[in-house]
Amino acid sequence: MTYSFKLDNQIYKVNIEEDDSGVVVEISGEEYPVEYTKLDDNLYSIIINDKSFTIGTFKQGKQIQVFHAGNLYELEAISDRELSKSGAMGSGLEIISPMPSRVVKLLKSEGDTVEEGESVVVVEAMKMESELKALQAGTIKTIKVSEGDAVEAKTLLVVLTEE
Amino acid sequence: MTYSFKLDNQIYKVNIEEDDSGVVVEISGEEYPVEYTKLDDNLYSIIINDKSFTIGTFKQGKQIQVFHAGNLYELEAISDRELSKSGAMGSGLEIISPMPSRVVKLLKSEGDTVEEGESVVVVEAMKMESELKALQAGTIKTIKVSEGDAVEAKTLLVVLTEE
Amino acid sequence: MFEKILIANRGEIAVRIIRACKELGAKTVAVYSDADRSSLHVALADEAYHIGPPKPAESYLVKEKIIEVAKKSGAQAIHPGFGFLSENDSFAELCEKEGIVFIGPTPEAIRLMGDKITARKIAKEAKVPLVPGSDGAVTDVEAAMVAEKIGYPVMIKASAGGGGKGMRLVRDKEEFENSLRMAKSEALSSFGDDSVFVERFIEQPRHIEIQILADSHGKVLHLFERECSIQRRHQKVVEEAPSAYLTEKTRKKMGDTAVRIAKAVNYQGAGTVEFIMDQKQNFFFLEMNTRVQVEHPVTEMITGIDIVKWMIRIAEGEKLPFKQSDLKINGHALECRVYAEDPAMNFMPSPGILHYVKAPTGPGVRDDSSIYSGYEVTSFYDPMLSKLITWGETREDALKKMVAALSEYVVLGVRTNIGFLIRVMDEEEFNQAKIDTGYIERHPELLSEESPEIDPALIAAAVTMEHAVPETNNGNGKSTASNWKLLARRLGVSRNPLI
Amino acid sequence: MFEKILIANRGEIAVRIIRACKELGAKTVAVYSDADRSSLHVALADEAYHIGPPKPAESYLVKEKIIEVAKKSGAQAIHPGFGFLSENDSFAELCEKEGIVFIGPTPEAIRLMGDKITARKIAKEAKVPLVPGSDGAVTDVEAAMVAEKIGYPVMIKASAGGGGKGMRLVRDKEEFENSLRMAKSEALSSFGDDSVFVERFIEQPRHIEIQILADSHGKVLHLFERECSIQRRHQKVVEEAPSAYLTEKTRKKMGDTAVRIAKAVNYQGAGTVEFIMDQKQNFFFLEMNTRVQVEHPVTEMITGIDIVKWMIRIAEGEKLPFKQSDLKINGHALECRVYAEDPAMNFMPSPGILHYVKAPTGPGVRDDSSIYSGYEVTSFYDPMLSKLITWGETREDALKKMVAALSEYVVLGVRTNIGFLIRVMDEEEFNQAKIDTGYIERHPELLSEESPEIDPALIAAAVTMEHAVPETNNGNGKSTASNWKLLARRLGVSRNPLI
Repeated sequence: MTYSFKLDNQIYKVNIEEDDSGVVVEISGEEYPVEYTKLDDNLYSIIINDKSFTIGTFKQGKQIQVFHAGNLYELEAISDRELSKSGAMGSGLEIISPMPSRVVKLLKSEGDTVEEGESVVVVEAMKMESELKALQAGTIKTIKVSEGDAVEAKTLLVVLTEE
Repeated sequence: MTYSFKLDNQIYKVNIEEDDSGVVVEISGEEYPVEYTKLDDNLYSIIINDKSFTIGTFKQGKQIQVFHAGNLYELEAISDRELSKSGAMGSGLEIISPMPSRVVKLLKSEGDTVEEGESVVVVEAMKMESELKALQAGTIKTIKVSEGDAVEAKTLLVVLTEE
Repeated sequence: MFEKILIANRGEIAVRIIRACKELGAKTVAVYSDADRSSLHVALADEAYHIGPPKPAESYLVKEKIIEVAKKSGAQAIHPGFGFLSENDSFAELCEKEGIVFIGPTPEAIRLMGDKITARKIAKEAKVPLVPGSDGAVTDVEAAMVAEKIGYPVMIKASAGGGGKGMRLVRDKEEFENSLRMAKSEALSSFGDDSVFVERFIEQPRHIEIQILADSHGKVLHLFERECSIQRRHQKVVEEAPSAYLTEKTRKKMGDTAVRIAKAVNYQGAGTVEFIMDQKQNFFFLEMNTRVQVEHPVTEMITGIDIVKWMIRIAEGEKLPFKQSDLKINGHALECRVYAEDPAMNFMPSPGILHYVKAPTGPGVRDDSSIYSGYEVTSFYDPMLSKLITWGETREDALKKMVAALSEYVVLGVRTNIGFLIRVMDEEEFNQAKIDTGYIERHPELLSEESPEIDPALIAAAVTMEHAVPETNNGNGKSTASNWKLLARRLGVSRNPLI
Repeated sequence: MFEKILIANRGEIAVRIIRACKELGAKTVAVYSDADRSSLHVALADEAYHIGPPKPAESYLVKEKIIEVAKKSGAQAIHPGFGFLSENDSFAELCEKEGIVFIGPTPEAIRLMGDKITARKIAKEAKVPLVPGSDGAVTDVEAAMVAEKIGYPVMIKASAGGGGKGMRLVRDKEEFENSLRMAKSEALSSFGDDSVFVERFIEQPRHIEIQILADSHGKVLHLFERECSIQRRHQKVVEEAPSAYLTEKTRKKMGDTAVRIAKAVNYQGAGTVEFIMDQKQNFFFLEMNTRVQVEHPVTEMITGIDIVKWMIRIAEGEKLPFKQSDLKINGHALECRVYAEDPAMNFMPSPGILHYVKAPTGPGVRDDSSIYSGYEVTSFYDPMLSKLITWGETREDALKKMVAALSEYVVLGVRTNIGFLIRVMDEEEFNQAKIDTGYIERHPELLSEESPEIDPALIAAAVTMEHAVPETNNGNGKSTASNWKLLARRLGVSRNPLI
């Protein structure tokens, strides 16, 4: 099953599959062998590549809170329908600025091909830099901004075409 | 609402009523003003007559576990139907030995009237004495045992008639 | 011996006091507002009485209600905790009048130390050092002379001032006249009063305080110092004992000074003398808190003295059985205040329901809290969730234990400063105890996680989705076989990770 | 410094060791059986490896599997905890051979102390007192002479014996010949061997043990005694430090004796020398445990020494930085072992799922456990749920704190001994420290609550029924308006007690 989550205004696709040999999770092209058990209603023990994590989670509707090592992550589960609605959150072929920010660096040029999960643009907001990634593989069709540009939330930055 | 609970093979009737002035619980003729709140799924803070109790409970089907001050109480909720089925557990008008035991003392004689919750027979089992109480008010019709008798579980000890 | 004690407070300090009372064999009486029926202090006390609406002014601060409950329940004494009525001399007086013991100093001592000007005066008389300055408003000429005498840098402050208005930092002589003129003009336009005073400016000050314990028979002891230099918005966040900075000589001098000022007001009970300290170990009196303090646990951990129990025993008239030379510092203790707040948003409070809480445990870990899964943090009271305290043979041991303990904490439902605290504990300057009250401002990089480990979080989110009960099951035919398999696993065999 | 340590254990001691490793900056590797995937030690470690089925013989006791995981994970050292491989000299040897540090004494020391006869021999050579007796099988005439020499009462025991067979207590001279004949005849019929030995009978013995800490540079220290006289089925239930019974003189003598025996086997690491003590403070060597012990926390609480961390540091070659005279007893500590067992049913284990757990917290309370709400206590391992430890300035303080802490514990799902422990803490003889290994047998009244407070329990049960979701809702029209009102309250407004 594939889930899409919005976290800090970025969208992440997480694929979780289970077969006889166990569970494998794929995030942005990276595969993790995962083994998990529920300790109580809100606490999971997750072993990823022999590394042990104890992670608290709380789900209320589409909102999921995850607590790990002192940090709270507030995620929103995005349905495929919402994801494919172009514009609002950007389809897989559009890279949209998640919040008012400044374009720090363009990592790709028009015509470049990108892998799913590859970083395309670096933006800065609230003194923090974030990398915006391609949600699916493709070729850069248009780059609508330049380095140094200040952009509003939900501005279309880059358009890709499918390969 | 009235609930009947079996605890250590004795049956207790607990009546809980709520009106604008609060909650009142009645057990064996004694009334308690009660004020309660749930702290989490298994923990109640109960204030009875300004006394504060923190009590853990767990319910699975008819079984209710209650934990208070180091002691675990294992109760069974008895439905009215089961309660009125004569024989097995004793109707309100029969007093039955809950387990193999010895009759230590008869507190009433035939012809005496008893209140609901009043002790009628003292039995001893596993080195512990228990008082068997009348489940409803009435008059003692027959006493079927004498002090010192050893009785099996579920032996009919005393029969009452309704007033 | 008191048989019954009323705790006129809420939250973790009420819980702390209730536990101390139980250990002394006294019954406990809790009071609670509408917002606190589900608070832990109510659950833990032997008796509990409702005293009104959530607003403190209508419940916890209403002296008459507290006294009424004390009388109704038959409590012989009242422990006020901190905040609320703890430094209210008229409440202490009312208790006395009603024949109920107020567990704390005399109304007189509270009054004297509660007024800043009186307190400064008493300190001066007791030869306790104050920040050098003009001791009140001065003329321009006097101001110049004072500045010359105390040495630069100096602060010029508006007498009527506040909020930084009419305040000027002067680093050298040449700037003085000009700065004085600007400060006065600003003071005049802001407050309609151009009078100013001059004070030495303490660079990179440390906040160091001395814990006092005094019985009613004239014995006054100090329980060494606490350093509370890590502050945000002038509120302490991390405290420790002992201070890693003090020399043994300064420690002794500060202790003696604190005892002197406590004796000057015939102090009894627990109290704290707060000092500001410069980078040369010069210290200056700030104020005396005439109550138990939030950070008292670190002192308890290094001395083995239960401060709250001794407050009660002192109120019972008991003599302190130990003398100053019996008291020793044993190891090192740290306290982190865990708040429902967002460090990345200027420490904005984050009230809400704590959907889940898992507190750390283990040797040397003490968690003074009153939260639990399901507890609601309201905006009526301070958003402190817990005081996490660790003890170690050395500062480094206590510090590593704190990192491990903070990392074990799990809180869902509200934002907390736990991640921030972990980053402070890992930060180099803090590790070297190079700290002062400007520490947090100097380290904005600690306010948010630079490179959060998001992949485990995303995996946990995906796992949670797999286990979630389908939100609706309205017969639209969308439930897949996979959904049902997942639901079955969740309900029945979730404990076996292999299927 | 070890960068990574494997913990070859499970349950609370694995959790305890993991925390110590974290505080020393070492990464931790957990191993787990099928039954332990959901155990806390797996969740808390940095890495976790599955090692087989629930049975210890197929997982935790398989030396090769442990070594394999150590190599795979790159762990440089193994901490064995207690039980399992902790006193297995061939495992310690295997570690050595494989170039992995075994955190404990040398294989040689484990071997010498592991064999009872060798251990007695070593003790004797080191002039450590043994229970006076015949030192092996004797003829009838020798038996009589030994009995005469050591004084009555004496015990005659079958050399091949066990389980009380062929055992006779002889209180005076006149009974000796007859008892000897009966013991021999019973021994012959039970074991086919009528050889017997004679030993002094210790009346009302106390179990007192000395904690040893020795580095690899020849320094051997003792951390004073623990008293563990409260036992059921020869297993400790309540432990304390110091013993309220020892004089300072005996304390010193026992400490010196324990150091002597440890030195005799070139001991290093943490170990415990166990003694039996009579009512005149005479003590006799029982055995030496060459590992960390369940009850080590009480010693940590009164000395401030973290025994587990020091075991690791010693294995790293670090020297003990303190000397015997630096060590002081500070206050008093108690430990209660909380078991899933039914004291009223002869302490029968009570495995099952812990539907709910709420552990006590607060100053001076330490809960070394590995349980949580939802954890399953299986019958594969020891049913210990937690070690609850309290510290106080005096024994009375620690004791009252223990009562308060035990009273705060909530465990649903299995029977526990918590109520029993509270009754022990409240019992007069225990309060006066008039204890010995027969204490529990002497106090059958403590096994069950005499007059349980059932009304609050019944009220709680009724409240629970009121809040319960209707079990079935199959449209039979029986749901009443009242049911729905109750359900609505449960779902929506259960936090408001007034409606």
